[in-house]
Amino acid sequence: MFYRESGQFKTSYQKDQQVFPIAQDRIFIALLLVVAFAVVPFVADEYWLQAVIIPFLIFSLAAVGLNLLTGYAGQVSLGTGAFMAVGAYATYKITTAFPEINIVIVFLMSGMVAAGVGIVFGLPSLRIKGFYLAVATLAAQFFILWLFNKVGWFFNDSPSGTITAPPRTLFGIMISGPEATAEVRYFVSLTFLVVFTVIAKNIVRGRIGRSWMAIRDMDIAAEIIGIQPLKTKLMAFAISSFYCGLAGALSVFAWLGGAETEAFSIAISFQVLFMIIIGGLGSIMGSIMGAAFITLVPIFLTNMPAMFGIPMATDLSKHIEEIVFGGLIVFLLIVEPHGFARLWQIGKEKLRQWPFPY
Amino acid sequence: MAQDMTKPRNIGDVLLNVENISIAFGGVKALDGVSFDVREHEILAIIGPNGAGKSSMLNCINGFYHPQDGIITFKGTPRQRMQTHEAAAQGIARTFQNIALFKGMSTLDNIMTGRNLKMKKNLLWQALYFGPALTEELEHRAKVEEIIDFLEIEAIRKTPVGKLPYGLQKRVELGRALAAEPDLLLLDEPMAGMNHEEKEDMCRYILDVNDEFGATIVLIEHDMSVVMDISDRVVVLDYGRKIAAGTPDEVRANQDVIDAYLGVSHD
Amino acid sequence: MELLNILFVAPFVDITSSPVFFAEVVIGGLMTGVMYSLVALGFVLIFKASGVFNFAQGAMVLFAALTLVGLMERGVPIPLALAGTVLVMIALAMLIERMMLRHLVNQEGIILFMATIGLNFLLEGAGQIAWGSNVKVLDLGIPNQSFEVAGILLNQFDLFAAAIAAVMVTVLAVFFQKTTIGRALRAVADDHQAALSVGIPLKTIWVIVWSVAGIVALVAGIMWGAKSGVQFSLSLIALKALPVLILGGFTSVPGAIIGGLIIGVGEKIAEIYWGPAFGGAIEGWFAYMLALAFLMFRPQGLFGEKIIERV
Amino acid sequence: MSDRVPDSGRPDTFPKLLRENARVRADKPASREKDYGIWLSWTWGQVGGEIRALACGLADLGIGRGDKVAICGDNRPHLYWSMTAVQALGAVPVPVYQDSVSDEMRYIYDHAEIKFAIVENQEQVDKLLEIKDTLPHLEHIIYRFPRGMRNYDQPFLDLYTDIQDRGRAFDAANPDFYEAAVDRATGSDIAIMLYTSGTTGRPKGVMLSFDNLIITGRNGAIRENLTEDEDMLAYLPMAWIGDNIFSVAQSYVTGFCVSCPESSDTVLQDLREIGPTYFFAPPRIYESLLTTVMIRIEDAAKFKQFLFRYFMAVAGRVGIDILDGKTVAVAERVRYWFGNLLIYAPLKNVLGLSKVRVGYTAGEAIGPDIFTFYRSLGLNLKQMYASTEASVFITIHPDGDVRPETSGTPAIDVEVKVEDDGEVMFRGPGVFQAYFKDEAATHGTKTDDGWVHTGDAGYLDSEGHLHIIDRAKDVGKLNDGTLFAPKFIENKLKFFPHIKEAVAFGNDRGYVAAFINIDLESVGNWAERRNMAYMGYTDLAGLDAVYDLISDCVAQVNRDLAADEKLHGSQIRRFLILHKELDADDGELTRTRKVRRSAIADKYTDLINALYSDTDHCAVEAEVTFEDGRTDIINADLKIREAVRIAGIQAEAAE
Amino acid sequence: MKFRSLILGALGVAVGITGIALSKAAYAAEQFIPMLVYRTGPYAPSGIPVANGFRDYYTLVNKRDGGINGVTVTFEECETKYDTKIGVECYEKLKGKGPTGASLFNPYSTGITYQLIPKASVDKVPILSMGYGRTSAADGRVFEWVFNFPMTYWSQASAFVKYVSRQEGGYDKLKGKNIVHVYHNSAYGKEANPTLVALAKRYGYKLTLLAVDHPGQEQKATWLQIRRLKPDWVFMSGWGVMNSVAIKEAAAINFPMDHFVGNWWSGTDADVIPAGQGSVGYKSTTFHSAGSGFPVHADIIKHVYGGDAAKAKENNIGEVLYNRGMVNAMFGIEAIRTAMGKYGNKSMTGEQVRWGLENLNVENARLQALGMKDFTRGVKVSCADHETGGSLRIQQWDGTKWKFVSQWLSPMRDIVRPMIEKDAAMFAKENKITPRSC
Repeated sequence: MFYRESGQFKTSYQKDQQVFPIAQDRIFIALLLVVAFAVVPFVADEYWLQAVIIPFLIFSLAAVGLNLLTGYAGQVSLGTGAFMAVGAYATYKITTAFPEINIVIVFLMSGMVAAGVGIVFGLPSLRIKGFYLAVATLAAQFFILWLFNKVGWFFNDSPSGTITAPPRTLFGIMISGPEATAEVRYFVSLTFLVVFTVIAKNIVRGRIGRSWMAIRDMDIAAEIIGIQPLKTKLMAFAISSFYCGLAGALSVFAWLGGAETEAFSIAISFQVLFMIIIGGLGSIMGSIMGAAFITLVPIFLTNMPAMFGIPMATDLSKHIEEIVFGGLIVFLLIVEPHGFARLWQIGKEKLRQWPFPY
Repeated sequence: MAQDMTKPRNIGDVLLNVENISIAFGGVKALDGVSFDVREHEILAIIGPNGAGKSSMLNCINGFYHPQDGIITFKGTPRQRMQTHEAAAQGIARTFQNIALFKGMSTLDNIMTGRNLKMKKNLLWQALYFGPALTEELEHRAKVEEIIDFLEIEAIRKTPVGKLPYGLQKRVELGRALAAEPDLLLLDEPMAGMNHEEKEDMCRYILDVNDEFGATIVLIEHDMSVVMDISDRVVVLDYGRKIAAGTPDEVRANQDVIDAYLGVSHD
Repeated sequence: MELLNILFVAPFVDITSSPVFFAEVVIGGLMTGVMYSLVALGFVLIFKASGVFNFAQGAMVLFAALTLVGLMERGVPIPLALAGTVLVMIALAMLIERMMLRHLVNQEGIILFMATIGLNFLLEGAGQIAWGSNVKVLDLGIPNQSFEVAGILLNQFDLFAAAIAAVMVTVLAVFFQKTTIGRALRAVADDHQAALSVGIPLKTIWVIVWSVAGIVALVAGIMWGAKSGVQFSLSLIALKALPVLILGGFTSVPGAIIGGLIIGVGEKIAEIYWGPAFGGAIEGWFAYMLALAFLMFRPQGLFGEKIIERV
Repeated sequence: MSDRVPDSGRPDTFPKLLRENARVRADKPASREKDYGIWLSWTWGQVGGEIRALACGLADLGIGRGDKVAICGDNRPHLYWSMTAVQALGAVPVPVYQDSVSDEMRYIYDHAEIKFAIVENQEQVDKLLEIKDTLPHLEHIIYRFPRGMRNYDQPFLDLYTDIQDRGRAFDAANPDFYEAAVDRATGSDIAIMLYTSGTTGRPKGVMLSFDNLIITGRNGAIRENLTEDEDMLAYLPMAWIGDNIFSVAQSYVTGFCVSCPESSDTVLQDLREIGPTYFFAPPRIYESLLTTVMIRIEDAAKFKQFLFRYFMAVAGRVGIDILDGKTVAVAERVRYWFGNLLIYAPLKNVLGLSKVRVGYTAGEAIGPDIFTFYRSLGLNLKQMYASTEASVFITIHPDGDVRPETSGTPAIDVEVKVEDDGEVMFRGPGVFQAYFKDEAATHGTKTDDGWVHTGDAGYLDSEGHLHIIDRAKDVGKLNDGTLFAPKFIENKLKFFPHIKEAVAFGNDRGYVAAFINIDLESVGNWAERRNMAYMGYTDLAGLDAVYDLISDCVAQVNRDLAADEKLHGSQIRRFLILHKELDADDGELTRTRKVRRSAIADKYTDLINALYSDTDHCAVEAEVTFEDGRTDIINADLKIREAVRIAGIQAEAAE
Repeated sequence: MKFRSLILGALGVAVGITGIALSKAAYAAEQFIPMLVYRTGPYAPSGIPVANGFRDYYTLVNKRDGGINGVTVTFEECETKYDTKIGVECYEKLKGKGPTGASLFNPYSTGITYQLIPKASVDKVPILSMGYGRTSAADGRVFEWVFNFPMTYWSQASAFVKYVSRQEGGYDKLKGKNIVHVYHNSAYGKEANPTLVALAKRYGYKLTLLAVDHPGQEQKATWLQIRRLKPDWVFMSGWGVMNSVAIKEAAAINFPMDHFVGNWWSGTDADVIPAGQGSVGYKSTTFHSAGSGFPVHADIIKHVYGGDAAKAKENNIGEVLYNRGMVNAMFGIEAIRTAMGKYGNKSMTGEQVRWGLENLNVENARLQALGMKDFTRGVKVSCADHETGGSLRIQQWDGTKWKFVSQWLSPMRDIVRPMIEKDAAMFAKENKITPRSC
């Protein structure tokens, strides 16, 4: 309906291969970014930023990362929580050991550490496939958390085994620690998300992304045209873990402010997996929409009775929330098993064809 | 097509030599001491009834199976074991009897994967999608577009291949193999399941590929009549053994071949 | 040197020095393994017949146990409560088929998996609304008494659980091997078309399988609930079944049993003899590592069907 | 008006205009072509170079002044360039319809004494090779696409780009040659020769000078305020005069860019991508677009259908007035604004027409419903009255005063008059020079003082708008003397989406009878919606329900005719639905898809006789060609229906 | 069935809500106290009585006393499922509610407490983590906004050792004794370890640490190890289902239950009931009484439940954790009362409540006035010491109820306090906090 594509033609492959070939989409995304950067921080209160939007951004980043691995490369992983933990603990270790290193660089270094760990736990993927691999990645999940829980070195021997984000600044602005304002942490998270979403999109639309998808769709054929399965899968594990590690680092430094291993439990691994399934496997945009659904809907449902002034016992409302949430998931899958990304695509196609049905 | 046939091909030296290849699965000999060679720029057909070992032969050539006995020499380098992706790197591409396309990807992306081996830019550049990576991507896109144009599949460029009809999928698969600019192209029953018209089209494409891309082609076909017209030489397998080899006319006249085909029902 | 000692020497010395205790460890492991198997069985049944990796199996365990205890608390005698719970589980299976599975025919495994996650939330919420979140005592009248045989301590309750599990497996084995429905179920695992030729509609098969899985969940719920009281945590025992599943194969009933026993024994031995070397609590990941190690040799699990690749 | 000499400073030939464009707007795109997935573009500067190279190459091959060069293929920039290249050498390009069968082709090649042919691809080469032996003049064939040509080793075959390479070498050796050749031509030289398809007899070669084309093109551009920023999609045959004016002359005059579609199958998609601002289409295209719109809307959700109907009603009320800048109530304007947001603009966008500033239609009458439909959407669609002999423009609808029933007012510098016998005549700068090698026909058409016979009957109304009724020679009389305008009736029938073609008979007969061709897509869809099973066209055409459907259409036409004072007596009495679609390949239509009345009358004598008897059916034997090329004889028993007729006066009273 | 509980649930809340609604009309001034609760999830059996204790005490204050010095207590529950992340969300949601924002937070989860500690000082909301949370928060110089009186985990562990020494007949008897600490493998469970290790060094007992992973349904390996070790004492820092399973397993290996002591989070009714007779003799620490025989309980039944004792029973009255919630609520209310003493009888801000907490001095007389004489001990908080010198008792389950089996035991402050100060100093350094001087 809002698409006016007539007259938008591509005179070069570069233009044809743009992420958003349609001008209206580009405008929409640009507006979205303007709103995200220039409006949201001034409109949203601390609760919204701190408890709703920042976790959404961070989970989006993790979901993008997992989608690279699961949605694009076809390797189901339930080790997301662990890789996030690696990122978080690595950041903590590096920045407490070398406080002078710029925190952003520390984040990236931690992502690399997570990538390395991802490679190690990605090795079985050469032989193990499907749900078997998914469960096998749980070995990473449990082992890594056990390690962080058990070995004092990782949490600087603090008696309770928790890590706390020390105050760090970027360009003289406090971006972590209790003094960092929600707005700043929001900016940090958002910037990371935007930058790495763009990077993810770039990767998946290039050679590497295609080899991932080839491995996903038919590994034998992929190998026969010269794609090395091990290298490709490990690359996917590495990059995916990098993203998860980054998300983990942000979740401690930009969101929670501190964490114990429980914060990266298997529940998180599952949650991120839900996000990408609901959002749409093999879609960057879908990852973000899925993250929005999984993080925002429960909060919305929790606050709903109060919004409508319906008095309800806390536990009852939580149970109803669970039922509604579960029902929504089933409903969505029945309506569109391929997630929001596909719904979005269909909706967009409808708008493009409007008023025609096809 | 008649015109194409009259032209003598510019056939060169031996490109691939298969010597005494044997492979067995669980005691059943799929291939038993098969030898033949393939020369540059020629079209060699391997024919035979079902279960004759044709696909196993291709699988051996491109490294998917490891023959228990025998040596394969490609471009003068003998080998016994190799991974399929190494074979691809040496310049062997193939299509499959049961289409093995990447169903979730578009036609364009499928063919682009065929050029993976030729793309070298590292992750960092890819992540930026800028500079050399972009240039590389666009260069290869242009090459792929030539193949798309060649195979006349412009209209389905951005369609996910899973949604395409069978005949088109076969063409896309050929395109993907071509994109690798292979020295040796293995076609596993390229015309299986096609109607007469589609078969003719496919024959034309195969001849054109041979002609315009200069690729050496080894193709498998179950139905001998189709390939006789387009092959330079034919190797006939039956129960894993080579029973005849030669020009189409020679093979057609061979009594063993006639027996094999008469004796074995086409199921 | 020290490390090598605690890893490769001390544990074995330890084992040989006290064979009776080692026997206790093994028996303890077997008992635990049986309990794991009970949970894993439910997964296997459903995966085998409908290709669904049922994330909600844990929630079903909770739901079944809650229903049983809820009925008992309201004064329903045990046999009636059991029967009632079985009926509830069958009704649940029908509901799941009608509301969910029917609409998701032919979807990919991961989509069905996700749908069962939705189901998991639904069941957790509904179960707790209906029966509350407080811990409930489930007294089966089996004394938690222990006695020694040849110096080996045995627990009555554990033995009882093992017996129940054995009965369950036998019943299921007979069910799959000897009954028409059972054969149809096996057929459906291989090929949906083939199943239709047996003459039982796919939908009926699903209802049956989910019902049976529901009953298995009930048994698992009873056994675990008797140990810890019936409470929300029951839904978390599903996690314990996952390594059993990869080890035994998603599609094998005997695999679930053997896998459970191996995991049970393996993790106990590891925890008790090697745990101290690592600082303890290694059970959690050890089970997965063990399963992973097995998988490296048999990617389809111990009893899983062989994956044949061809082009 | 050949005596009007353009300002001496202005370039008066296409090669000279090209030179100017390459200088003034060197970096502006001049040509685009969808190929390899993208719109390859060439700037005026690049085009200048390409053409120069080709011209030099052709010169090297031996093309000289006065030589005729055939150009044949789909719309491709390279083929357009070859026209200019040929003109630069003083030779005359002769575009040939690319779908001509070899027989037609042989006639033109032979008649025009074609020496060189520049063709698109293997297909065209093959066609020429087939007849090459019978064409003594044809020396050389140049092809654009090498695909499949690898094994053609005939010495007279050359690849287009090879010729260009050769030309570049030639140019380097003779750097002054090209400019000198360009300078040598003047506006009065013959620029192009177009063979008119002609509804009767053999095609005639219409010779047009540079002045004809350039002045007419410029006048048209002035009238419509065309600028260098227009976008135009060239998809109509290059051998048709319209394409030469719209895609060549006006592009050269104003400097706008011409885009060529990927293939004839993708025109609609390419149209959507390019989004032309200046657009021409014959009525049948507007018609088929409208038909698809209606069919697709039928499949839309109820709500969308409601929106569509509601806002189309709004547009019907005020759309045209808004387009014409008349005063409209604010409430209606608001409604129209919403309608534009929700329906009109998306609709135009989907059709690829959202950027169209000027849309033309001509060739035959367009249904008033169709015409007003587009105009009410805000699309500035205009009819014009055109002919090859006039270099297109005779009359055009003026902005702000568009009347569907007329053909508009005369174009700039064009005079129009109506002879006493009702024939329309014109005179202007675009009037052709002569028919090639046909003095007699030239004189029969063009008077000595420059007036040209159109062969159409019509009249000018008091405000100077031209009304065209029919071909002058086709207008006849029924036995009772009632005026009978077959085309008028046929057009009225064809305005129904279910009717694709119609042929009316009645001259010197007792009453009017008609053949009907149903529209397979539209009627097929209608039938599917009613769960009616049918196998192919013939089967569908024979269904009683379809006859009922068509019968209603005929009755409606009769109702319209009844309202006309002169024509109320020529209502259709009997009709039948033909068992096959009329086809140009069978000689029933011209290449421009006009009905060949006499050919049809000859071919279907039995059917006509049956229409004028009292039988209600008629057996027919016909050869049908199946998709795979096989042919078969089918026997059909066609039904004949009596049509509902309305008495003239009653009808008026009723309305 | 579902329907019935729906209505019951709605009714249950209606009691609280209408109370608030009415008082809103009657009183202008309100004191908002947020409640982070977990009535669902794996820890609900523990969370429900705690939440009910809080709720009933606040309601009692409103109904019986007409609020705190006339200022109505308003409260809102936020369900955390014992999940740290949801807890943080709840904190953010509730911290700004009420006319003066949240008075104080009782996170009731060590994990959540850790998250909130850094935020509290920024948001100026005090945290009262009564007997849980970060032990070193007892150092008020560094943790200005956090209070964990009457006692910390470390103090508790030292008091446990003291108890063992008393049972064994003196500290010297500890030498060579075998003590096992079975702990929940989380931040919470590990808290006692450093103290137990330090004391093992001092007294020479042999300490074995056995971790149990969340949720703790399967502890066979742990108890097999204990069976082999045959320890003299087992101390447990468990939570949720882990407790009842542990008790059951202990019974299964015939471990003497009276030598099995849980910490104060491992000694509630929900822990012992599922184990049935096997749990008789099991001990745990506590810092308040169990049972509903105190005047304050009578008041609650009277004012909150309208005399319906059965209904009160349904709402866990008298259960260990109910009583703990009540005690906790009482300390919070008294802190606000203390603050009002300085700032006037109106809605207190977080900062004012913090002052109230820091200057809280609940003496036995006050407890008696509140109907809690001998129910718990008074506290006196100071600027430097947010733990106060609280003490604990050991209670034992007799199959139907908890009974005290020891006198009040004070912790070994000499050992614990330096450890606290050391850890606090480290935290201050890491987070660039300059400790206050007190």
